[in-house]
Amino acid sequence: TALSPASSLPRSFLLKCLEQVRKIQADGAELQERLCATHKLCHPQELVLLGHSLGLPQASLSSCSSQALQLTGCLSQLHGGLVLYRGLLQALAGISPELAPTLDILQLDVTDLATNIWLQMEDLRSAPASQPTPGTAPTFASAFQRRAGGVLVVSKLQSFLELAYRVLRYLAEP
Amino acid sequence: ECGYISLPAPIVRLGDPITASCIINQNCTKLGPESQIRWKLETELQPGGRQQHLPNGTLQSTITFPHFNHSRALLSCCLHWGNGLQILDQAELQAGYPPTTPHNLSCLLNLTTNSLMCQWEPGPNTHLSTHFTLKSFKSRGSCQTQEDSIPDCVPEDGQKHCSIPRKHLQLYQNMSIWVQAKNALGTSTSSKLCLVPMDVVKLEPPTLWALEPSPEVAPAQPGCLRLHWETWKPSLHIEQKCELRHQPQRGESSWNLVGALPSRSLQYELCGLLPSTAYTLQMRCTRWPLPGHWSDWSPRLELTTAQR
Amino acid sequence: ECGYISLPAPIVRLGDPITASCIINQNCTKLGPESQIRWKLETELQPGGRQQHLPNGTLQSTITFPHFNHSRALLSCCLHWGNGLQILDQAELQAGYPPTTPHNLSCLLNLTTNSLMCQWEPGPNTHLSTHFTLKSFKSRGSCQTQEDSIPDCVPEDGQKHCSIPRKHLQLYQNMSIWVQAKNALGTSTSSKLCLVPMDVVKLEPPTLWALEPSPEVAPAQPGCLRLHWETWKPSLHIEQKCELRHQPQRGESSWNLVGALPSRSLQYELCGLLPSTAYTLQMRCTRWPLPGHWSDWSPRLELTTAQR
Repeated sequence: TALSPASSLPRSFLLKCLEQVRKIQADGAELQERLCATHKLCHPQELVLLGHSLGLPQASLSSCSSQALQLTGCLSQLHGGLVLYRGLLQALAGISPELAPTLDILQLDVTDLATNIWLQMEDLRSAPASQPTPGTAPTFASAFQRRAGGVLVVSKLQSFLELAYRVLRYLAEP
Repeated sequence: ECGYISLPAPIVRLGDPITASCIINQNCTKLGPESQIRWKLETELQPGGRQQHLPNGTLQSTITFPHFNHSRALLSCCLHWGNGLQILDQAELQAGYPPTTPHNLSCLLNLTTNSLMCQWEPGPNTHLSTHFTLKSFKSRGSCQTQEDSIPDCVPEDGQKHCSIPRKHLQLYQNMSIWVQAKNALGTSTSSKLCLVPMDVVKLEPPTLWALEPSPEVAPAQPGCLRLHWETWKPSLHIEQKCELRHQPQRGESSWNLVGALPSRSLQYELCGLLPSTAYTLQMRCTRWPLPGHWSDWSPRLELTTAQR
Repeated sequence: ECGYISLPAPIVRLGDPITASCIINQNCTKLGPESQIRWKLETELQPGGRQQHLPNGTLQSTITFPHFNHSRALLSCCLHWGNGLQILDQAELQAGYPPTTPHNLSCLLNLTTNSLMCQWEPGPNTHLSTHFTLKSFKSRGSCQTQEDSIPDCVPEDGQKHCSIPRKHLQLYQNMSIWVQAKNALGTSTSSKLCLVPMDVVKLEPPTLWALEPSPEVAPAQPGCLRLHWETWKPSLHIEQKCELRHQPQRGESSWNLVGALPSRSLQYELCGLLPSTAYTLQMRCTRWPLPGHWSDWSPRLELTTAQR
C-alpha cells in the first residue's frame, strides 16, 4: 500500500483516520448542540469550577507537535487519548434518554478509531505489550453533573481531535 | 460536590410560590466576602437571592419566586468567578395543576378484539405528566362488593382509552370500572360505572344486498325493492333486532325508518316507495331483547325502484 | 396409552422410503385374532400394513411407504372396532430436501440505520421449515483468523436479509460474514465474504438544485445551466466524488456524463448544451478515494437553457 512520504504510514490508514475524526467531531457537535438546546449548558467556560471539582483528566499530544513530531510516540498518545475519552464518555452513561443514542454512537466511533490506531501500531511493531487502561473515571453525583461533565468532556475531546486532525493531515500530505 | 441546589418542592401549583437554596462548599473555591451567588431561570439572571455566609464557611443563597407561572423551567445556581459566571448546579422547576376528575367514562365490548374498550375525557391540561389508569373489579349485584380483582389497564402514553383483554373479563357478570388520574400534585378518580360487559356489546353493521331477479325470485313490483341481509358473522350467536332506513337520493326528504326487523332475512320486499326512483338504504342492528348498543349504520346501498 | 405410533424418522428426503409402526396394548380393548390394525394417510386407507401379535399380548403393525412424496401428510393408526374404525394415534410425516448453499450474499452499510444489511438468495424450496442465520466474526488481515465473535443475526421469519447493528460492528476493520441454512435434513453454508463495513457504505443521493439568477449570480449563458449541489448530510464526513448526467428531455439522445465532480459545489456552470432546450439532470456520489458503493441517482432536476 502506498506510503505517505511524510511518514511510514499507509495512506489508506491515514485517510480512514481522517474520515473517522471528522465523524467523531460531527457526533460531538451534535451532542453539544443538544446539551445547549435542552439543558442551556452551552459554554464550557461556565463550568470550569465544576470541572476542577470533578477532576476531569486531560490527554496530551506533545509528541505530535509540528516542531518535534515523533511518530510512534504520537500514535501512542493519539491512542491513549482516545482510550481516556472513551472511558470518560462511558462514565456519562445515564446522561439522559434523549442524549443516550448520540452518546452511544460517539463512544462506538471513538472506540473504532482507537482500535484502528492500535492495530496500526501493532503492524509497526510499536505497540506496547498490553493496551493502556482508561484510568479511574470521575463519578458524577447528579444528572446535572453528568450533563455538565458531558459539555466539558466533549469540548476537551473536540480540542484533542482538532490537533489530531492537523497531525493526520500533515502525515497524509502527498 | 462544588455546590448544589436544594428544593423543598420541585413541583408546585401554577402561580404558587417556589423557593430554592444553593449551598456552595469551601472546597469548591476560595469563598471571600465578595463571592456572589447569582440565579438564572432558563437563561435570564434573576434578582432577589438572599445570601449568607454560614458558620461552617459555606455560602448559601435562597431565592423565592412568589408566583411561579412556568409549567417547566431550568433554574441554575451560579457564582461570580473571574470575569464570568460559573454554573454550579441546575434544577428543573415545574408548575401545574392536580388532575381534575376524569369524566364521560364509557365502555364498549368489542367482539373483534374480544376486549372491553373504555374511553374517558381527561379534563383540562394539568401541564404536568399525568398518568391515567383504568381500574376495575368483578362484582355481583350492583357493584357494592368486590369479588375478584382485575389487573389495572394502563393506556399507551397520552391515550385516553384502554382495553381490558377477554381473559380478565366475565362477560355476563357485573363489574365496577373507574379511571384514576395521578400526577405529582394529586390524584383524582372518576365516578364508577357498574356494567355487564355483554350488555355494552357494540356490533359491527349487518351486510345489506339487493336481491337480483332470478328464476326463484320474481322482479319487484313498481314502488318496491327486494332486499336480503345478514348480520355480522361474529354476532350470529346473539339474538338481535335490526332497523332499516331509506330515503330518495334526490331531494331533501328525511330518512324513513322500518323498525323491529329480524337479524337475518333471505328475502324481504320493501314497498310503498315512489316508482322508478333511486333510493339510498342502510341497516343497523342491536342485541335484543338483551341489552346492547346499536351498531353503526351499514354502508349505503343504492337501488332504483321499478317503473310503473 | 391405548396405542401409539413410533417413527424412526418423521422427516425424510422427498421420494425416500418412510416406515411407521403402531403398537396397541391389551388394556385398550380385548384384542382377538380378528383384531385388525388399519392405516390412514390423511383420509385415505392404506393397504400393506404387516401385522403381528406379540408374545406380551400387544398387537403391532408396521407400514412402509417406499417413495414418500408428500411434503407433509397425517398418518393415523386405526383399529377395526364394532362396525367402524377407531383412531388410536396420529403422526405427521414430512418430506423435503436438505438446504442448498445460500448464494449471492452481499452487504451494504446503511448510514441511516447505522447497520450492516446483508441479503442472500436461499436457493430452491426445500418444502421443510428452514432457518437462515447470518454469522460473522471480526478479523484482521484477510479474515483467516477470528478476533472477536459477533452475535448471530437471525432474520425475521421468511426474510432473506438481516441487519447487524452498529454496536456489534467495527466500521474500519475486516470481518468475515456467511449465511448458514439449516433444516431437519441438514445444514449448508454459503461462501464467506471478507469485508470492511465502511468499504461497502452506500450513500443516499446528493441534492441537486438550479441556481436562480440573483444580484450575486449572473444569469447563465445560452447553452449553459447554473447548478449547485450538496451531498447527503449524514455523509458529510466522508470524502466523495460525484457524477452528473444530463440529456435533453425530448428525443432519444442518451445520457451525457460529467465525472469526478467534488462532493459539494455552491456554484457550477454546465455548458456545451443546446440553447433554449429542456434538460433532465441527475447526480450520484460515492466514497472516494476510499472504497464505497455509488449512491442511486438523485431525483430528476428539469431545467431549460437560456435562449441564444
